[in-house]
Amino acid sequence: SDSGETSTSGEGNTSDDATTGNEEKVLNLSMENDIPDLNQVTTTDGISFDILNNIMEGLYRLDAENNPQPAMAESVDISDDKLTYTFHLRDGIKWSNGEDVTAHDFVYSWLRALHPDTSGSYSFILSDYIVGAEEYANGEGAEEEVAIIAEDDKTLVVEIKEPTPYFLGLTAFATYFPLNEDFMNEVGTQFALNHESILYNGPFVLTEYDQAMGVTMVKNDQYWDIENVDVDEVSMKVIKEKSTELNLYEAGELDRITLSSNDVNEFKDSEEFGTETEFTSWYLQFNLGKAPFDNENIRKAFQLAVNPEILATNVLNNGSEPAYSLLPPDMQGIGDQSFREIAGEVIEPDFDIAKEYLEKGLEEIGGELPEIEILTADDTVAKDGATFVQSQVKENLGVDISIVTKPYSGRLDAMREDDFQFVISKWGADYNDAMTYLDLWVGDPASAFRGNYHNPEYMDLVYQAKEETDEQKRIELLIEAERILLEEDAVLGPLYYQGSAYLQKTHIQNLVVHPYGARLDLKYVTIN
Amino acid sequence: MAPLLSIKNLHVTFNTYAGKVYAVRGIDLTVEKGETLAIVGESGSGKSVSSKAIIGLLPKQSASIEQGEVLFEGRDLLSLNKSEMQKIRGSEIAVIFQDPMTALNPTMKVGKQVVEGAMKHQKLSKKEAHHLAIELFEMVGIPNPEVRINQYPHEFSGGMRQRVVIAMALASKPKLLIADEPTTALDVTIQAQILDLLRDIQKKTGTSIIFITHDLGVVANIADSVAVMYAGQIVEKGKVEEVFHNPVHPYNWGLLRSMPNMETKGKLYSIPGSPPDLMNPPTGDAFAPRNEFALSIDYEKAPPTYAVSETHTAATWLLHPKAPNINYTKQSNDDLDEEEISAVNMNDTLLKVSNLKKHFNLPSKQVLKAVDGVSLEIRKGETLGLVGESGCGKSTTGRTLLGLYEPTEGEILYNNTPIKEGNKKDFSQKIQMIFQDPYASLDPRKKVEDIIAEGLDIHGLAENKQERQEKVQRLLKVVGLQPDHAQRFPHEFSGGQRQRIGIARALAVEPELIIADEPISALDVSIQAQVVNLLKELQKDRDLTYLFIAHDLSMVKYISDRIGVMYLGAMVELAEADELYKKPLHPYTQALLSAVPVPDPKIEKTRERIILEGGLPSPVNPPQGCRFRTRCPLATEKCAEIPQWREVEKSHWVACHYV
Amino acid sequence: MKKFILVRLVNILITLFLIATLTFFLMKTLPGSPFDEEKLMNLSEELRMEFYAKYGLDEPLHIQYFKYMGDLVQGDLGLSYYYKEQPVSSLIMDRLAPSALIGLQAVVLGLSIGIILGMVAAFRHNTGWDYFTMIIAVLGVSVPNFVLAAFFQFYIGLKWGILPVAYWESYDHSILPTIALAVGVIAQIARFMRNEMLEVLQQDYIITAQSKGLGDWVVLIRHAIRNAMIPIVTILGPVVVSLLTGSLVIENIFSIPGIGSLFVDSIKMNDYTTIMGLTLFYSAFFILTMLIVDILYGIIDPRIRVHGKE
Amino acid sequence: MFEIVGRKEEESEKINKPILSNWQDGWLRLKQNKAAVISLVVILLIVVLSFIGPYFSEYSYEQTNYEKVYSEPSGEHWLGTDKFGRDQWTRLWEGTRVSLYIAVLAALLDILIGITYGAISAWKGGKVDNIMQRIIEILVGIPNLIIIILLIMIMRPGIMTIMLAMVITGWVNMARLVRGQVFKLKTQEYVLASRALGASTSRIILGHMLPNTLGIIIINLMFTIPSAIFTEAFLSFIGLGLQEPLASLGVLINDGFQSMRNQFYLLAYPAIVIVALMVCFNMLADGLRDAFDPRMRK
Ligand SMILES: Nc1ncnc2c1ncn2[C@@H]1O[C@H](COP(=O)(O)OP(=O)(O)OP(=O)(O)O)[C@@H](O)[C@H]1O
Ligand SMILES: Nc1ncnc2c1ncn2[C@@H]1O[C@H](COP(=O)(O)OP(=O)(O)OP(=O)(O)O)[C@@H](O)[C@H]1O
Ligand SMILES: [Mg+2]
Ligand SMILES: [Mg+2]
Repeated sequence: SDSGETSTSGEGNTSDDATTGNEEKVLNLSMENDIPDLNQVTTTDGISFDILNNIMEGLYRLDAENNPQPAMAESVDISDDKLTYTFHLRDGIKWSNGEDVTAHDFVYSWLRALHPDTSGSYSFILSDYIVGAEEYANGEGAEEEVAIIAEDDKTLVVEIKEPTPYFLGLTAFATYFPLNEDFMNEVGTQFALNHESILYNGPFVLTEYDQAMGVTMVKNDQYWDIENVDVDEVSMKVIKEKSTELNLYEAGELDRITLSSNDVNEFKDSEEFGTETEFTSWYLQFNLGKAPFDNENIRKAFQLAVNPEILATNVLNNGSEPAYSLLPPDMQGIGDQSFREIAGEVIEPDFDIAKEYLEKGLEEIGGELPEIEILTADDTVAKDGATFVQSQVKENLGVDISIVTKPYSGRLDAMREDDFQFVISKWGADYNDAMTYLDLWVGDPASAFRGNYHNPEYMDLVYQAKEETDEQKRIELLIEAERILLEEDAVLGPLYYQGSAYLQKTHIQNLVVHPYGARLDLKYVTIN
Repeated sequence: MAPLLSIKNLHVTFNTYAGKVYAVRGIDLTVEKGETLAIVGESGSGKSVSSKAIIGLLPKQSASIEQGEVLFEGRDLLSLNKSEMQKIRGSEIAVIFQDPMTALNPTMKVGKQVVEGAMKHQKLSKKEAHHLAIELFEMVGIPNPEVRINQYPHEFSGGMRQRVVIAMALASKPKLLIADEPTTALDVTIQAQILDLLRDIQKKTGTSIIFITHDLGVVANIADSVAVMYAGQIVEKGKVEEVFHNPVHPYNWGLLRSMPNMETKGKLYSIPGSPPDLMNPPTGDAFAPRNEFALSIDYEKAPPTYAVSETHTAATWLLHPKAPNINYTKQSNDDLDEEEISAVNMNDTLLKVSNLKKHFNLPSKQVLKAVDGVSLEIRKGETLGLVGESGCGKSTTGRTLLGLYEPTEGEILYNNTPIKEGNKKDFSQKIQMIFQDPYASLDPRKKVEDIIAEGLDIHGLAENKQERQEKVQRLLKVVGLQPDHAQRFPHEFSGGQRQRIGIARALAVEPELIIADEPISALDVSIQAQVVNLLKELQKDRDLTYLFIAHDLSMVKYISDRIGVMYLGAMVELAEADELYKKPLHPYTQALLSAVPVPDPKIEKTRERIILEGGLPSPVNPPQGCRFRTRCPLATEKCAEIPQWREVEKSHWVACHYV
Repeated sequence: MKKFILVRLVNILITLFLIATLTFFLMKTLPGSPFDEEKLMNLSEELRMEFYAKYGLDEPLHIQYFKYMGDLVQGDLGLSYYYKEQPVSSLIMDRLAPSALIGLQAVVLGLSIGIILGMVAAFRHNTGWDYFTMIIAVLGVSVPNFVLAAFFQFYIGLKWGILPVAYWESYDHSILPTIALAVGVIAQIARFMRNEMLEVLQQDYIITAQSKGLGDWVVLIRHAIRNAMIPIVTILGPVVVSLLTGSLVIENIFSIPGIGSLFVDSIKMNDYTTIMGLTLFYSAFFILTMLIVDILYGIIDPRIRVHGKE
Repeated sequence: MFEIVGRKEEESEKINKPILSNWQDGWLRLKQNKAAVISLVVILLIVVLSFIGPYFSEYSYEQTNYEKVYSEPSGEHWLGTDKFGRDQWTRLWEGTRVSLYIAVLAALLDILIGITYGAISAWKGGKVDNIMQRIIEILVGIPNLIIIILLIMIMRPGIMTIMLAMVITGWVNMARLVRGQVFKLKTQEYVLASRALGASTSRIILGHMLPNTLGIIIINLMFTIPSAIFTEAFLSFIGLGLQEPLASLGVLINDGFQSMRNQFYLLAYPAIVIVALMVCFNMLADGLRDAFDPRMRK
């Protein structure tokens, strides 16, 4: 490809007819890692999602404000009990080979994503909601019992188990994308191994695909909304090193990059600079099954002894925001109000109180702290976090702790094996609702992964919320649950909401990055 | 006519960590066209250094030429720049270096090495070079040249390598050939061939030769004139007859007297004392401390050079008109204290070897039969000489006896105890070896002191440092080295000096049996005499037994009680020394004996010799039956059968069908 | 010779088998599984096992081992877990090309410059040349190559715009990474070469060669190099292997889709089949290189041909 | 003047030079090599600083100050601070000490295991050599990283783990080089001579082979040391190395590299120290090599 030439400086308008600058509009982006898997059914990683989101399309697509808007579907009828969704597909939606996209394509795809032989680890995002799906996924139920029905080519009826206010949002997620059965049979095991073995229905189609190098996509001329797609071509290159990314950006070969925190200060005042936060929360997970964190007061002492503000602004300095609660600030509450706005902050770090808690806790456990280790993964961000916590605990509590770094899977393994005292961990939202977080600590007890937490009161609140159809009541239950989890039981110590600082050429506009799920959305990008 | 080469007042010094060595201290020499000049002298007297100085190949970092001129065809070589010098080297002046083992590049085919100089100077094509190489190989008597030029040095025996080196020097028909002990590593038959060869070449091409040697027999054979060096200076020079028959310098007297001949008995004459330390060269005559006729002025002032005749000069105060007249007559060694060596108890066998075989597996899957069925007995207190052509397996026999090689077959009994893999160690102090290659056998990173003391350390023979040091000093003195040589490293010694270090090392552990692998081949005659006397004395004092490997037959004859003759891995004759010389039975022995040079130019230049045709056959593929038959003047069909090893007379063994 | 090589080849197979076995079991004891992902941690133990069962990962180790070996014997390296459904063999082949190109170029460059520098240094012992060379050599090993690579990229690529900053598109893109890789090789080779040359230049046969009137450089090239090459050949084996099989850091910095990063990633991701495939590839390559080195020894030094068997 | 006085016992019998041991001798020669002496001084200086350097500053290497993140070198923080506001001067010397420690350990391992292994392999030759070489091949064949990651499961990350990681394959190159050399030396006459004197294998290897291999050993050490330092950095990078807040030169350089664009001083100082160390090690090594090689001289 000739992506060496930088993006257009064409000041043309978006319309195709008679303009001065008729050059191709090319957008050059980067990805921080290889593309592991473009099979929408099995893939699990953000990079693949970022690509899939632009070459495929579900029933709904998130808009710039993260609200689901009709896409393949033109409209939906939701039953009063909020359990039956009837989607009406748009006219003129086509696969890139010219065939129509039908309701059967969705049925085929979703069943495939559920079937034990073909499913991936994201099958739960279907099976948790759709009636009969879980049994089918476990190999116990029959296909016919899964409540996904194509009434005709244009109508898709789905029944869900519980009222789920965010269900439409889910249909924008990659696992919910359609697949064409004929095509799938044709490519067989070759599916998604190269750009020719994928059938596209999104705004773009791939023209080049190399797992280690990246992809090139061009506008999909079969796309129903092609008039609203401005860019002609997008190249996404795999660039693993942040410094290289920056160099390429400065050389004009990339149009948008994320900055490493070391470089933020240099560009902070540039008009190309910006930050964004994701629905990803970092926190300290205490292990309630291990001394000394089986003691509530000691947990509280540690929770309050760490000042997230310093971590976010002085150490990370990359657009991350300090966290005083678990749920990220912009997560959906009711209507225009976010959850956080309704709930307020839960934790307020206070070193004096922390010390008091420590003393109380020490008394309870007999005066001596055991040796304490904090577990962390080996990436820079996590390690920095651990170093920070170590220094704060030392400074504010006078307690020496040591750091145990393990590779990512090593950390997960240690947690699963219950081999840790406390750990720097994170959770990224799958969908825009508090449940994506609060669901996690439910258990009898919850897994070691969730600190062996067990509180019937908390569980009860979450269960109630799941069945509650009244939004206001539901949110109150969830707010209480978060409060119990953090304030009362101090299972977690909030650290920060992950953010990133980026540089973006000024002629690029409307490049949307959603804070969760499939994040990158290029449909709306315009280049001036 | 101007001489081809004339050296004027040449001084060479070396900077060593130990101090400055004055290796050459003002020599004057001329070489006429077509002349052969022999340089003889004490080992370490500066012969090699002078020759290297002529072609400018002294080690750059340490050597410096302090003074002097080297005029070659009127041009001062010392003032030439590098590329001018390179034009001369190898084309006008060629050198044959002293040590053939290390003079060849181990990773280059010999043929190429031989002709590359000529290719450069004469701009030969590949094909011409190939022909030249074959021609040269034939000329120096290497059989099978087409195959041989494509082999690597390690596939050649010492003698062969020396011939390769000679061929290399002759490649571009130089005007001056400097040969630094070219025959030292060779046995007499080949030595004779090569001397003939050099003479031939000289006749044909008119090449001048500087021939460095310590073998006065060789000098007598080949030289027109002779220069005798001592301690970095030329003490006497003249026509060969003058120097041999009318010697005037006391050192030369000593040299000539030290030389044994076939009749020599008793103790050899040797010049007492040891050569001076060239780091602090004496002010007066360097030889004075060893000169029984030293004048008192000798200790104060260096003597000037006096002319004895037009061609004969010498540097000694004895030629001063005021000096007393000393009448030198060539005394025979026989006059000296005729001390019969105590008779050997013939029945006391120390070492018994039966049917010893040592085969090497070559990578080509061939088997090289280096030693192929040797049986012998060595009796306690005797000296058994072992002679034979280069490559016939002498060293291998010695090494196998010592346990350095695992014998392929055969048994070795020491004092009736078989030496086996398991008990080898018990014998290491009792049996010792003096190695053939003096340089390679000294660890370059060890000081002489540590080299000599290694055996002491291994066997715990020195109680403490003091004793260790004393013992080393004593040994150094015994072999005629200076005490402070102990602090030097092997590369700082001359060939002969290195050999003596090797001897001292072997003696250090006070062994019972010493396998001396050509221990004196690199030594000059007076030191040879010293060493041989030393070996004999030690034998007497300590009841030592020797297996004495050599190719200098007069010396072997002198030192040995019995002598074995080897040919191509097998023993062909074994007898009492006198008996063997008086009545050699095997045709090979006869040829060998006829080739021994005599240190008398008159005899040597007129003598007839049995020249053996061709070279040693390959030990990979020895001739069937009698191994000698391919070169034997008497050979008949019968010789295709293996001759029996039998005792034809009392203790005279031979393997030949025709005796 | 033929037989020698044959015997070696059999040996190689045995060694590879041992390596494969050891790696297999070691790898399986690595913490985690190929599907480790925070999301997956939500699954219950049973669900997770079921998930594993799909890949046969729930079976006893030895069964998995025999299955793997069985497939291996038929030349099947299996499918990658991380790069889902990709055959490991094609994965390796795809990634090998860039690494091999850069590696090969770096070896050639490093070897030629290293040898020349080492030679010059030895020949001009204790002169400015010598010091210059040795300073280069020391810098070459003591400055980490990622720092060097970053400097090259910043100055040559970005500031002066002489060569592309990064990525893998045209031949030009391979130049900077090649240089960055070669520096270390140059340093190492130059250092060894100098040492050996100093040793060789003291040998008698060098004087002999000089006595034939050959020019200094002829002596050096014809007589000295070959004798000095032996230790170089020894270190060359590992150097070639490590270069051809890629360098993670350089590949990352220049965004090259090479095998080095695949290796590290696959281990971190517990991508079992890829680990095995790469290990086998890597060790086969290593052992073959060693075999070539041994043969080279013999070619360079005829004496070793003799000692080889004795 | 011209009367005959005859021979005289030589005066040169007495030893006019003090007798020096090999070591003393080497030392004397080393002293004449200016570059080597300067290098030695610099190394000593760095070593001393690595011990006492931290005490010159009022900060400790782990003390954070989030108000002073990334401050440039100044009177207050001589070498500036890192992203945790930690004093770089102190960290630099702490790190140097740790790295030196690792370097020494690696060198020791190289010497102990590598030389022994290589020497035995070549000395024994034949079958033993064959097997030992196969073992090396297997060791090299198994990806290091697997072993390393396994190690953290068994042990805690730290110097011991780093050490172990190095033990496993760090010495292989040395072993191979020594093996090659010993093969060459095995057939040397002086080794035969020593055997003839009844020298034990260990004596021959220690007394003859090693001194004659010293040049190559020293040079290889010059590669082992930096590669050990960088291996440690790599291990720290992937989480196996030293744990925060401990520092090493490798860790500092890694961190400095991350911010080399804007906080170049973070990379510069540790890099200067490591380069200085390496240059000096090399010069010293060359000096040593020459000093203990009797054939070399200025
Ligand atoms: N490289 C050197 N460094 C120091 N001294 C040396 C060196 N080469 C030779 N010498 C000394 O110079 C003197 C003359 O040595 P040279 O090799 O010329 O002796 P030589 O007459 O050839 O003896 P030989 O007959 O034993 O070969 C000896 O004392 C020797 O120790
Ligand atoms: N290690 C070895 N491997 C293979 N062949 C060898 C080995 N050592 C000696 N030979 C061969 O064995 C034969 C006998 O060699 P040896 O050294 O015993 O001869 P030599 O009689 O001592 O000769 P010289 O008088 O030249 O020293 C020669 O052909 C030699 O090439
Ligand atoms: Mg000499
Ligand atoms: Mg011999």
